[in-house]
Amino acid sequence: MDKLITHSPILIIAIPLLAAFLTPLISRVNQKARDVLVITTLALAGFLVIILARDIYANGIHIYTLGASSPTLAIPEQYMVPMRIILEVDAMSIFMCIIWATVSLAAGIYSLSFMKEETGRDRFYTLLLLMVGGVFGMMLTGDLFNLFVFLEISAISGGALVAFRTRFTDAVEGGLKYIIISTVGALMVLFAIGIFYAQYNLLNIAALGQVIQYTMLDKVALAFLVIAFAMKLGSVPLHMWVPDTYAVAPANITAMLLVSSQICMYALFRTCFSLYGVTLNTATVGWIVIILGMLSMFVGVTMAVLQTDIKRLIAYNCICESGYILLAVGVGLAVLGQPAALDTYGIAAMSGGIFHMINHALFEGLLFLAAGVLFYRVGTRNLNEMGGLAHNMKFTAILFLLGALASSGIPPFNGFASKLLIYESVYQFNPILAIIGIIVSIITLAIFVKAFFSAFTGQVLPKYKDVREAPKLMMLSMIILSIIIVFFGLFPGLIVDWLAHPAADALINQAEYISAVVGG
Amino acid sequence: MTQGAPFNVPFLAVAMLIGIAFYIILSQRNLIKLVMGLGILASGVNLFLITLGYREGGVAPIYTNVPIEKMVLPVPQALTLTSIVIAVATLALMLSMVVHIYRHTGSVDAEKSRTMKG
Amino acid sequence: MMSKIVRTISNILILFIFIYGLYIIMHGHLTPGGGFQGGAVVASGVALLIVAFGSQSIHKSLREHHLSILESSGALVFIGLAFGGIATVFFYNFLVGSSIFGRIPPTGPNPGDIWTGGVIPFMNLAVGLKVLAGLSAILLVMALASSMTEMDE
Amino acid sequence: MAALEFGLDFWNPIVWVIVFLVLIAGAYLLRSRGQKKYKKGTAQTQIFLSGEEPPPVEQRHIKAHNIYWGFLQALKGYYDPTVKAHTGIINDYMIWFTAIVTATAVILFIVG
Repeated sequence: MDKLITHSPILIIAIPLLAAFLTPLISRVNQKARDVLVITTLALAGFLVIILARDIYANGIHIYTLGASSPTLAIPEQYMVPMRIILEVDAMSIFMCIIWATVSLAAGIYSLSFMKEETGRDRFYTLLLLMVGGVFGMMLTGDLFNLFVFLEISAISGGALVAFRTRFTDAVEGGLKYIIISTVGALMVLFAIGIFYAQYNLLNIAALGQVIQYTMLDKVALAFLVIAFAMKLGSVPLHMWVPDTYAVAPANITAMLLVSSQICMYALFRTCFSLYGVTLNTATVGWIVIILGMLSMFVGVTMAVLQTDIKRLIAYNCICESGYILLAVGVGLAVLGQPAALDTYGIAAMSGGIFHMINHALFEGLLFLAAGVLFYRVGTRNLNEMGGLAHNMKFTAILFLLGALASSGIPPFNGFASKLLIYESVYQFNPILAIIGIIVSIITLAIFVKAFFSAFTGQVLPKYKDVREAPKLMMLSMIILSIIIVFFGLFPGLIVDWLAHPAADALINQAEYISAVVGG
Repeated sequence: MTQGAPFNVPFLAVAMLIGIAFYIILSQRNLIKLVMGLGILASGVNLFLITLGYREGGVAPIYTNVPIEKMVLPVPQALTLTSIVIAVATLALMLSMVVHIYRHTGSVDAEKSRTMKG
Repeated sequence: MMSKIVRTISNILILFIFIYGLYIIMHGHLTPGGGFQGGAVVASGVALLIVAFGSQSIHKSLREHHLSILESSGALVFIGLAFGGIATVFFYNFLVGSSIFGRIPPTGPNPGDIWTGGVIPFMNLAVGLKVLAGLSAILLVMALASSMTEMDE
Repeated sequence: MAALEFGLDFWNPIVWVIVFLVLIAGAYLLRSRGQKKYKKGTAQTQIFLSGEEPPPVEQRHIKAHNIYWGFLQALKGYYDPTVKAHTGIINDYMIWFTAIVTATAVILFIVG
């Protein structure tokens, strides 16, 4: 068991990758076995995440050096700095892993039924598992170049998955847009990594964080990193690919892409907090993040009002919700240098934002999955053509409503708890930001009233007389997500204390992150 | 790294490549040209990385023909190689998507072939 | 399908290209090169064949799904070798000191001892397999796709 | 365990759920006191539109693009340029990216 915990960081990455290349071979033998393999792999990754999480919350940061003679030997004997690829797992990384494990398991179960009629499913599952491995890698790595590699792995597999149903023109277009913006963003990240390497001859985040100076070149690198990650997480005004991509991808892939965007948010926070830390002018960078967040909230929700494509509408709402996270963590970043302010509201804002991250992934994932059910049964994403579907799809309607209410911040669901935490703490930083946040939340409710009204309510339209309820596996994956949503809504204090607060602490505590690798 | 005119030439080339690439990406509506621009951007970044590996007086890290003290650290080479591999994969994926777009819409123009906006 | 001269020359040339690619793959731990470079050289040989003989006739003997099996097995071997070291650490070079590729390389100028490197030659081989299969599949599929559109119009 | 605390304030969903359930029970009590003596399937349960025939189902349902028409109309000055900015052309996305990177770098240089 100890051995398993020691090796679990790499196993979480390597097992999905191994399974990814096993699927094409196995699906030649038996299709059923392939499906079982995919779900087992996802469940196994989730299990490893849980045992690693227990260890990390008990014993602190966990490092794993690839190829060394011992996993914790970060710096080889004759060297002064870490040379090998190091995986560094702290409470923040494992928090992201929990999100990803949950959503990818739900999406995997969903795709068993959703992708049934597609051809070339062995390639679909290969790409899906590659994406799972790539995103896990991004969360667990402690090395900047490795971050770039895993970013590209998840981008390539994600782009291919978006365009998987090549018979739809818009799917290919969405995939192309996704892959182009990912490539440009990733190359800019690589350029910034080159700048770091030129100055410090280091690639490890912790070792770089120890020596970073915030010179002129570091500022250029910071601009590239922050904006490249902001583009990949879909923050306004770099958000325009989000609705194009999310709307056309298969619904399960959209739920996964949503989390893979959040990983870029994680990478952004990692850059700002663990890499630069207090060396940068926290007020400036904090306000840049806050402004990106405010713009995302406002433009995202107002653009969602006029959408008539259900998945585009939810995609714009995603932009809006990620704005909340940027706002909350930006407030934490802006007061990073002031311990008094950090104690009174900074940490609370950050735990609110981080709590909102998991809520965001869960309820938006649920909404996308429910919208996917509509597409699967009705054959359109256009809200103008829908109506009265709740008569035949009662459970889908209830689950969609649950996701919508959670997203709009209606008590007692989880969205309310995290948004309340954000409002309460941001209000002490700047009251106007909190008030705008509340207004945006109200408009969020309005857009979901529109979506729910036009899709589900009213008398059943004659052409949808024979529409049936969602298939069982799709229903199962949606129910998994909704149970977690309700649980988080009823016990928010538990989640904040157990998961969100340690993650916020881990981000703020740069010294601990550095000393885990460099020592001393 | 010594500050002399010849040593800055690669960096000038990097700046030119990235500049050309961004010009193409920003101005060319033809999707094939856009993908070419991305290829040039990747080459520019790769050239930047490989230039960082240069150390005056160092020898290429090939194990069979060097006295060991003079070897440069092969990290930038490894990075460049990885990034080339990734660039190959992305370019192939993008080109195949462009082929599909051309099949569907009969155009490789970013404006004419788009189906979504707003 | 190109002229007879081209086809004959490429028939001769292809052997040299393949041998050179395999040489680069197998000497990856000694000289510049390795799995990716060698695989790319071999795939360029496949590209020569596609140009000379046309994608349709190549497709008769070289199918994508065979290539995809080859590619998956290359990746599996690579990850399997990485897993082989898990008794100590993932990616640990467990063959060093053993009788297979286990010698310690000599320092200083020397002609190169191929029996060194531990798992690295095997990993090069696996990567080479994956890259040659993957790149050939990409080239083949793209050539087929473009020749099909020509036939449609 | 369930409660979130912020200084003096707190939020306890369990209390909220209990209050909500009590209110639901009250509403149900009120509803159960209502009139039960109507006949299903007759004119008593049909739509009444000044004696006219109601329109077919398709026309009765308000389409999605008509919802919030007033809101969109009132904010036309904001919506027209915003929608125009979402061109759907990948080059424009890249122009935004370049512009924002430049702006951020300039801000970081000037402010620090």
